[in-house]
Amino acid sequence: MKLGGMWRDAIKALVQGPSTQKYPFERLKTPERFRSKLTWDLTNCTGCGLCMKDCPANAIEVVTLDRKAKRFVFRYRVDHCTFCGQCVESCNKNCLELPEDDWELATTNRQDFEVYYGNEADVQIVLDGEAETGA
Amino acid sequence: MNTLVAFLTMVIFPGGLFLLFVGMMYEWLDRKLVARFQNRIGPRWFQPIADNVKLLAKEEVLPEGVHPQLFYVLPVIALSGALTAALYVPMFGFEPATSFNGDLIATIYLLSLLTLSMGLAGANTLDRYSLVGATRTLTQLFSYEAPFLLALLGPALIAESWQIGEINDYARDHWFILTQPIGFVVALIGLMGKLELPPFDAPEAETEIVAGAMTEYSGRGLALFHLGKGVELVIGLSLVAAFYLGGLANPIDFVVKTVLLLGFLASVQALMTRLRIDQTVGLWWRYGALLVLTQYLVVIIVEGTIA
Amino acid sequence: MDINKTWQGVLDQVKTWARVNSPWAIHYNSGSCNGCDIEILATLTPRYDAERLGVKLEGSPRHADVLICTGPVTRQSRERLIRIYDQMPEPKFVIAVGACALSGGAFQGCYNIMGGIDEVIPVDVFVPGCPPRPEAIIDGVVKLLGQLQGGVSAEPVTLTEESVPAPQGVKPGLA
Amino acid sequence: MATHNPTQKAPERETFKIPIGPQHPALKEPGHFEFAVDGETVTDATVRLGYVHRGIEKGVESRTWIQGQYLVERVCGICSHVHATTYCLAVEKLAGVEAPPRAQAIRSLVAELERIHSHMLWLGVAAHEAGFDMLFMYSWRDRETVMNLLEGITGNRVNYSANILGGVKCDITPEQDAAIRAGVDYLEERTRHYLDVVQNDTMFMRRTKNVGTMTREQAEQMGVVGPTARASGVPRDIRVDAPYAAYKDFPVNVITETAGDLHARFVVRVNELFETFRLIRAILDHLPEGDLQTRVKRKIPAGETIMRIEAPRGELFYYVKSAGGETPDRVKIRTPTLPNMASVLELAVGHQLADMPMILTGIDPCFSCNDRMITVRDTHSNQRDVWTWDQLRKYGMNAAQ
Repeated sequence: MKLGGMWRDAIKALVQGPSTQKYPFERLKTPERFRSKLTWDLTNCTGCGLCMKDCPANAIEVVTLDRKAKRFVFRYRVDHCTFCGQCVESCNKNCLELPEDDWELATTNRQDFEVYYGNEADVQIVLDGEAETGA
Repeated sequence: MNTLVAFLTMVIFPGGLFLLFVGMMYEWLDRKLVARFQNRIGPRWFQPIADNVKLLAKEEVLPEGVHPQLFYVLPVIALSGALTAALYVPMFGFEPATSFNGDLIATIYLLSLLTLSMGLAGANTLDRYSLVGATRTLTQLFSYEAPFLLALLGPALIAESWQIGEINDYARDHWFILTQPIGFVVALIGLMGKLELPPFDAPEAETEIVAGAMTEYSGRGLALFHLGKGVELVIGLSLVAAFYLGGLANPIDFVVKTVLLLGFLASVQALMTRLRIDQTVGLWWRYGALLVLTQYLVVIIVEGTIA
Repeated sequence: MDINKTWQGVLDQVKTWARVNSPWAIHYNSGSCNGCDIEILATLTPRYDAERLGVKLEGSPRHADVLICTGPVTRQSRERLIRIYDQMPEPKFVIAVGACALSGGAFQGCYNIMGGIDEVIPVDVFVPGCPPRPEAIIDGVVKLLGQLQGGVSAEPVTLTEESVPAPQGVKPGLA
Repeated sequence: MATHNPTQKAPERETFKIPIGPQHPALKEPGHFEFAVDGETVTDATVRLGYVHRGIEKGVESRTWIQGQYLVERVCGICSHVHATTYCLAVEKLAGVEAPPRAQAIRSLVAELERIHSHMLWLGVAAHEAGFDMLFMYSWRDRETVMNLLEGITGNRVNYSANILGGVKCDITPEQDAAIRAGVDYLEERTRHYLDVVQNDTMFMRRTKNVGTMTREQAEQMGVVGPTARASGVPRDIRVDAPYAAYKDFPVNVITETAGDLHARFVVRVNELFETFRLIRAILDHLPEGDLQTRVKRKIPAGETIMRIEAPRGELFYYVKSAGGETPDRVKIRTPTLPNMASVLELAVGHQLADMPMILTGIDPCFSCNDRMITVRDTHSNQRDVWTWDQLRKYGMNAAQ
């Protein structure tokens, strides 16, 4: 039985200084395996859509414009993504990657969350198509 | 001219703005120290100022079912009570702004005004957390008040005066902490109870009753209560320092002694677990009051034999 | 006139400064899995210590400026969420934390889910992640504060009748 | 303040009820409790759950087997890994495959790391409820060590998704091995200190000793599980009773206490940490070599199975039924908080209001685990339904069919 059982910690903390990371002012590196915003590499994609099928949160959509010419557009919704990594596991061609250092995704505008990957021209086609169906 | 001086004492120094500022600084120091004990960086120096300015600029919601006049006036009474009390205390090591024989009693009761207002404010609302908070606040008031008063009367008895200024002068060459150590401890603990600092924060225990009597207050009212507490912290610290730590002769004296006391308070806050309200009451009545009374007896007897 | 204007400007600046430096938060879990909640709590602990930015977690909605919401909105907690939002004094801001709070995340399509927080109350900052790291939550708070720096929109947001089911037979006061 | 004999019901008069939740600083999750108080003494307690009911069991039925894993992982964020593990083990059992030994060992390893994180989290939260913020801050600071390890191994701090049907995603590299050992060494030293604080700090003892005492008989009767039961002297641990994953190769010692009060629950959980440290070292010392995954087909053969796992809070139970398709036919989850919750209401009566958050936290509640069921309550008489053991059995059998 003793009073104030943690006094040693208190004194130690006073002497050694705080153990706080000064985050917004200093940024530490994240571990190598950390999962953040998904990226897509068109080169090997066959448009199989397994990633889309296995995604538990409806975050991925592969729009096939022309399967033979490999014209795919990859639509990714950050706000839906749960960063579970199943799509990376499912992809047989290693097209998908969850890099470790892109986690500062907070935003005041929801529109920022819709990300398109693919050839610029193809993305434009998909976007235009959206506009048409939207109107 | 006299009115101008009186006005200045009330509004600028040591009454109004200056005291508010010092109160906020002491609050910051307290929070910072606790944070450092907990191995954190803690708030920046202007944190209480920003908090209070923000609260003052915020909307004040009038909850349903309260007495509106009481709701608005209680925070003002609380703060003004605390500010008035400052006039009788040797603030910052200077002579008290005004004094009369018996101002010690007046000061102590002016200080209680804050707690009373908080109790009333809690009882004024329909919210159940506030009601429990109010009950606990008042229960605690009745338990710490007597030991705290007794502890402050010890030095007064020896100094043979009821005037804070005189006791302060007397204390300068008599360190009462050596002759009345129990009184010193009880006075400090009583001060913690008065300010509802942990571990005596059962009346506003966050995990049980949200914010106690303050739950329904927002904006200005909350800011005034906060400010009042800061002011009380300074007054309480300077009272204890003046009575027990060899008096307050000059500003340096004041800063050194009160900050030392504050450091002690902060460490107690950090190291202790919150007491239940029944444990608090038990502690003060069973040990606090009795020990001080015993010391009282000893002091009177010793005084009598010497005289 | 001119003096009045300057005075008003200074006052506004002071207000904004105070607001930016003292965001008191209240946290409500409207159906999340706890992941985000423990990460929010972790931002208060020594390693992240949000108090150095002035963030303080308050228990009462009356004291808070920022409502930090986690989780998809379930049918039961929807009414509470609206009530807490209504109890907060102006100006108030909302941060939605986690994939579920943004869109329903993994729970999309479950029968008891109403969708993200912004389908019920207006949201100022969205923090994606499942759950976001404490740093990412701090990043969200910092982005909110950055937005505040530019000045607060003057008009208070009022919820319309249809979005708020009138609480019936509930006594005034908290919870 | 009037004292009140809890066994004697108050005569006809309006009781003063203190609500706790759904938004309340003591609860990080929404749950609604109502405590009828007389002065500061609690005379009756009721609970209303369901604020976090999201319909997960139904949701899993409309998802594929793969997607289902990520949904059940989010039943609870604190013990996400055990949920996913139970689900994977059950599905693997149905599919007739078994994950390779290395995968099983890594599953157990992550589960034990998660246990550390969960217990330290609980230690901090419980201390915070008692108003002991110092212990809260320090235990959470040290918890970051294990969070770092988990982030490094699996790639996320909370919902790790380390599992995949048929194995695990992540391997343990030699560097990680060293990091885990170093982290565990540090934590062991700190845990010893916390044990000392929990057992010896006078002020803290005043809040925990003889509060919320549950006798062994009561514990058995209410079917309490996990550390809460072990604190009352019931040696109940699925890792020992029905070993799963790699626990056959790495036996566990059951830690029990006999006092049954809050203090005993603190001591049991902190002592369990030492056992966990030992296990982690043992697993790292004898980590089997081999593959990480085996293939599981997208269609699972028809059948049904159950799976039990010792979550940080107690026994976690899964019932999985397949009709042979790409989606589950039925998944039933029973989480440890559910049986434990009943004990709170039982223990609350007669205690001080100030002890309520402590007693509530004592069982380490997890509402999001809990809230996949809807409590049936008669709103007219506002009375809790009381079911006899036989009725409950019959109901359970009917429901399972």
